[in-house]
Amino acid sequence: MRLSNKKWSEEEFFSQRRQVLAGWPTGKEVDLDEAVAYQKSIPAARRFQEKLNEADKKGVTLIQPRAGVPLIEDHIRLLRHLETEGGADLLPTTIDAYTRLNRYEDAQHGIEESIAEGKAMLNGFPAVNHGVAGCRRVTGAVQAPVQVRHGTPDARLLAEITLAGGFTSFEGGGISYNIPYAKNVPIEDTLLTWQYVDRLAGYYEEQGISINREPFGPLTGTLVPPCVSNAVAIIEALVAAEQGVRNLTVGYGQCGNLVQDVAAIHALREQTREYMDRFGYQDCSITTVLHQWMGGFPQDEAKAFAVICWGSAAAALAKATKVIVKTPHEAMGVPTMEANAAGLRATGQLIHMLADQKMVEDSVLRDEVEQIKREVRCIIEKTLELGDGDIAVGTVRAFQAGVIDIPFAPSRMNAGRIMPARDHFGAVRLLDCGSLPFTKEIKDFHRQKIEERARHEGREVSFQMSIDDIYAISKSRLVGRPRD
Amino acid sequence: MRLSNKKWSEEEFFSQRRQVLAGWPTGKEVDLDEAVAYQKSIPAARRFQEKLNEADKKGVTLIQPRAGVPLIEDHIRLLRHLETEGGADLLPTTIDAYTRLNRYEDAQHGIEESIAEGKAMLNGFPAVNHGVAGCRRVTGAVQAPVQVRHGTPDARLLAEITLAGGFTSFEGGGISYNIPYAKNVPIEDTLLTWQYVDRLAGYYEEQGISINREPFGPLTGTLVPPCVSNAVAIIEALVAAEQGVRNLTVGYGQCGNLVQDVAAIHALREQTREYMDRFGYQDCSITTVLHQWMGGFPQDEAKAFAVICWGSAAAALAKATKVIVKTPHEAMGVPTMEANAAGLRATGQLIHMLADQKMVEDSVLRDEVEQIKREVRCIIEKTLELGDGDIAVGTVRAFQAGVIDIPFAPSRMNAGRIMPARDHFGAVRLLDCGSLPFTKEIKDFHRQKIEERARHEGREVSFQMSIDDIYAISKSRLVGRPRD
Amino acid sequence: MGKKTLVLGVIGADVHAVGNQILNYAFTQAGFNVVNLGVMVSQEEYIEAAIESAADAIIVSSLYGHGELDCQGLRDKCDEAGLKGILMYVGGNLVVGKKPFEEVEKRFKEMGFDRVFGPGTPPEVTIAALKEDLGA
Amino acid sequence: MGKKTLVLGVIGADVHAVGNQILNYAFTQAGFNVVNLGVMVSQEEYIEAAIESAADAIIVSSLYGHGELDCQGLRDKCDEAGLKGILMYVGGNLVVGKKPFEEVEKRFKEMGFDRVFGPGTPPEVTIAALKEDLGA
Ligand code: B12
Ligand code: B12
Repeated sequence: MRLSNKKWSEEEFFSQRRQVLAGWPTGKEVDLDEAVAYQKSIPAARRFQEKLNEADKKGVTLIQPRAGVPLIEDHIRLLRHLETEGGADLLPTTIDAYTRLNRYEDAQHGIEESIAEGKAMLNGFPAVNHGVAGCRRVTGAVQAPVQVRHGTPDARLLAEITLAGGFTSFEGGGISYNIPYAKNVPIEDTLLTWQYVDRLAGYYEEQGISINREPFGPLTGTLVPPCVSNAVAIIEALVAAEQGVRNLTVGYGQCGNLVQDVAAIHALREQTREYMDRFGYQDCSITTVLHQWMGGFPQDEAKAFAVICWGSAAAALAKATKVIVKTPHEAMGVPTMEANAAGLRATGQLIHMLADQKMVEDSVLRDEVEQIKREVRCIIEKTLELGDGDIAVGTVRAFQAGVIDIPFAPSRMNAGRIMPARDHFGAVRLLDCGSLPFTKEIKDFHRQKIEERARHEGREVSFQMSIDDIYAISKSRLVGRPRD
Repeated sequence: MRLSNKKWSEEEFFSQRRQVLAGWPTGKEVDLDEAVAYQKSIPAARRFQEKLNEADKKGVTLIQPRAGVPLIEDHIRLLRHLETEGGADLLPTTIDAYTRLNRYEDAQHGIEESIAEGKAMLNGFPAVNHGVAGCRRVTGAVQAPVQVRHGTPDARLLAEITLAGGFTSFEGGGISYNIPYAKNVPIEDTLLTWQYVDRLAGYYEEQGISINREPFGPLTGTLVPPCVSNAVAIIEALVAAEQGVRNLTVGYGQCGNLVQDVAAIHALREQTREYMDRFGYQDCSITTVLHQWMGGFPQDEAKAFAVICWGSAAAALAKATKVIVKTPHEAMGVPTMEANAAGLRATGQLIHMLADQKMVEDSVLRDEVEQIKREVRCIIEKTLELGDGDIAVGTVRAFQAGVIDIPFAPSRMNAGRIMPARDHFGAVRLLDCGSLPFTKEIKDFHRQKIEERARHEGREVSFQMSIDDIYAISKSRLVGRPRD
Repeated sequence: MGKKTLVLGVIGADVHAVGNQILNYAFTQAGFNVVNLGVMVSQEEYIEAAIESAADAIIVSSLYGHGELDCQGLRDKCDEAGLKGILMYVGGNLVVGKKPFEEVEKRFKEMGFDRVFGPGTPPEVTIAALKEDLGA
Repeated sequence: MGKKTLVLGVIGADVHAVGNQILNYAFTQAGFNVVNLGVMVSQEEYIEAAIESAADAIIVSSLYGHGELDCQGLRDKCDEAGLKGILMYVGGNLVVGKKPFEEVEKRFKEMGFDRVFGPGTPPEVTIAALKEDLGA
């Protein structure tokens, strides 16, 4: 199939479907008509999008953890704990790393080892192996709606099984679940497989069933400039909408500078809306998610709480529709359910305490919003140009050209030419703009910001700054100063 | 002796001194000349004011815990732990509640019971009973400078012993350590005994020894409007300066609304300077302290961390010179040293992460600063008027008249006519202005703010709002909404 | 049956006034006749007030950590003063530090309190207990 | 004595690239010759690269929690491939969850690693260990 940003016909979709379902024995369990009927039976209170809509209307921020363990009963116990002891508004099911790579044999081995050793030997829930019935046991066992969270380049079978399994939200996208999560997978391939996922979600929508879709905002989670992650989110929203997706949550990973973080969420919401309207998807609902600090965490739990709380404050003041919560175990390993619930309670406390406050829209904040939007516009317009108006085709070429470029990514499809670093106030800027299609004005802005920092630190602008910034958090800093 | 805001003569001071030192056998240990020599031997790095000056110059925020246990060795172990494991920049010695009331017999009993039972039976360090030598063991055992923190209406003997004992900072004042901490002590009495303390500190200053003095900012810690606590801090600064104090740290207890908290610190610093200059104390150094949330805490430790972190954020964004740190055990009891260090580490992480950020001085913030200053001006000018230009005499009359009025205070000397409540955005306003000498404009401002909230909540303005606000934090809220 | 009378106060050298003011308000709202002694109340003051008002219960708060020292002997003094069997509650942050509540409860029950309440007990709980114990 | 050669990579299906890029930079700065295989490296790739480059050590990272499953048998395969006794380090977030480091160390030493490093080990520490073990 040739990639283009055009809605797939039913034939194209259903002919590929047979092959997808044959990927693992549990694929046979999926009967789309029955699945639609099952989804229809899920009450509104347990549908992801309904909860988001309600929060959006009230202007409140919902809290959601990450969590997934290999065995069904353990996973149910975990989710129930996060709901009752953590006060999670929305629940996740985080998928293990083998499933993410379609290595279902390895996942099966992990399930068996987990049973044999009596402890988790996989870092998530292998939903494909557990099949539709297994998924329904999970989604039916809790009060809150449940989302699939993963990092899967080819998530077609996972989507089939989990949506039939009663999940009402599905994270990921052709860029955001490729470049940070894979090494050798062509962008073209993942854009195609994610068109399938979106077409599937769109099919459910056509049957009157809301399926929330969420591009993965934080990408590599490490010094990602807002313009890069916002551009990717908007592109993924556009290609998803074309396939019939109607409910999108666009995301952003906290950078740590409050003004920049609030500005990024404002810019993301406004600009996604602008582009969606421009391309005719006015009927799409757009909500936002802020991810608490996605980079390396401090090991000490008290310090980790501080990082968690600062993310909560940013989310609350930005009025993001939801916030994805970290735990005090983040630096160490997959958290216990108690640690996970503690992260949620700290987050809930802060989010609710700040429910009545928001960041004032002063000129500093507004300037930052406009700066981000200008940069995003450069990237997306160039991408459209490269694709002769087709955003999907343009994306493939944009990655080749380094017009879209994600820092610290493992993927060979990524140019890896840009280098981010913090400015004197901790905002993430570009030390090297690589091949990002920026105007001279924008390039000057970044250079000046980094030079201002260098001047204060009495050193030359260099890659060492970025390294220092990566380590800064473990020294309780945001900006990696030379003496630290 | 008659109260007036005039520097005591040496005779007045030294004649009263004999009687003060006779208050408990350890008083005999104090030899002022020897004490001055001892203080001179303390290196700059271990002097409170030096550390504050340095922080002020760099624009950073220092962190300081509260801590005190009955026995010397335990107390030293505690302080060392807070220094090494908590990263405290400044150390405290919190005095027990019997000593605060000059009940040294009871304190002695508490020391003995603590030894007998093998656990702390006093809620702080009984410094008077431990005497000068005991205090020197403490202050000499740690790297950071140590401050006396208490709540003692008559702290003359405590000051004599602890300053001779090598402490380089002393908290309290004639208002702030009376109204929140006593029931029946006339304001006139405490203003006089605190003139003694300030005269003593001033005496050390005259010998070239910096002694930091800190009025207790948060008062009752519960819905105290910034204008009330700022006015009290400024008055105490003025009377202290008159007695020769040269190094003052004025304080404020976090209310929870970020704009109001930052504004309160800005207003406090600016306006203290203004009044000090007006009355001829241009040579006084003024620094600021923000106290993390001083009201009732949530019991859950994860939630307590969130409250602690929000206070840290406010302190950092306000660029307070130091922040007083709470612990995850706050709601339960005097914290273990581990819990105390955890509070410090969380605070340090956030303070240092935000070191490079500050709150933008936009019009909303500026309006709030001006509002607080206007209110404070009404209170202080009226107080001066009542005292015929003498701020000390005026203060006594101001309390009688309810011109200064502290909410929820135990003291019978306090009018108790004002009633605070939060506005729709969580800022503390006045539901009832009592007899505060406000202009019609200011009274209208408060009424409008409270009515705006009532309208949103669909209820009448009433005392129930204040009650709901007091309980709000334990329901993870700042504003006590009716349905919560 | 008429209104029940409660003597309320914070014992010892304790000045924590906020909870006391709230309890006063809540008990009054709940239909009790409250004699509020405020903060820094001595054992003798409780007893005098209870005799004078013919109180049905004495409600002792202690927040500041010296509760153990301050409450010793109160039951005996009540007995001596002719208040034998008067209902006595104690609540707050009763001991120094964070301790398992069971231990604290045991200790204060041994001292003669009928009910012991942990930190942050909401007024509703106390009111329900009072209504049960006093049949009000 | 010439530059020592290290083969570096993140094992298994693990894509955590940041630490790997930083180790690459730090080891190179410290004077080592680094063959960086990046992320998602199979046991076979380590061995091939080590043979080809006549490496002095293999540095395995595992962050994502499947380290136990991914590292099983690597020492045997090295032995079979003629890399008997090659220095082998492993580090990162080696197991699923927060576990006492001693247990983790024991388990990976049994699998044949010469040194095992816990989460967030700074490059200086690894470099010092390498210099000691390789006499570089
Ligand atoms: C950023 C991040 C991501 C990014 C990675 C982007 C990318 N492609 O690089 C994204 C979001 C994509 C991601 C995905 C996943 N992640 Co992740 N991620 C992190 C995080 C937050 C930081 C990692 C990082 O970059 N640190 C900064 C660098 C500089 O440090 P470092 O990686 O630790 O490496 C240093 C040291 O460890 C040491 N070191 C490393 N290797 C070696 C080897 C030797 C021999 C020595 C001596 C030293 C050494 O030196 C390095 C340089 O200083 C960590 C948690 C943390 N550390 O705070 C979790 C974490 C590693 N991830 C985790 C997991 C489970 C996943 C996922 C499975 C999904 C999920 N639950 O989110 C997927 C995995 C996908 C896959 N197939 O691998 C877990 C692993 C759990 C465990 N071991 O129990 C962690 C610990 C989070 C957690 N607590 O749950 N993740
Ligand atoms: C505000 C406060 C202060 C203010 C008090 C102002 C005032 N005059 O009221 C100030 C700053 C002056 C202060 C001073 C001190 N405090 Co103080 N203070 C607090 C704090 C933060 C909140 C108290 C409060 O107002 N809560 C809100 C009200 C509504 O709740 P409450 O008081 O708990 O009362 C409710 C319930 O407990 C219950 N209740 C109360 N009594 C009873 C009785 C019965 C029978 C029942 C059923 C229920 C019940 O009903 C009330 C209404 O809902 C608490 C910690 C906390 N709780 O978070 C510490 C705390 C009580 N203070 C403490 C201490 C040690 C002190 C000091 C000695 C010094 C210090 N270390 O700071 C001095 C004591 C001076 C003295 N002589 O008493 C400790 C006590 C330690 C312990 N027990 O182990 C605490 C727990 C803090 C801590 N963790 O260290 N404090």
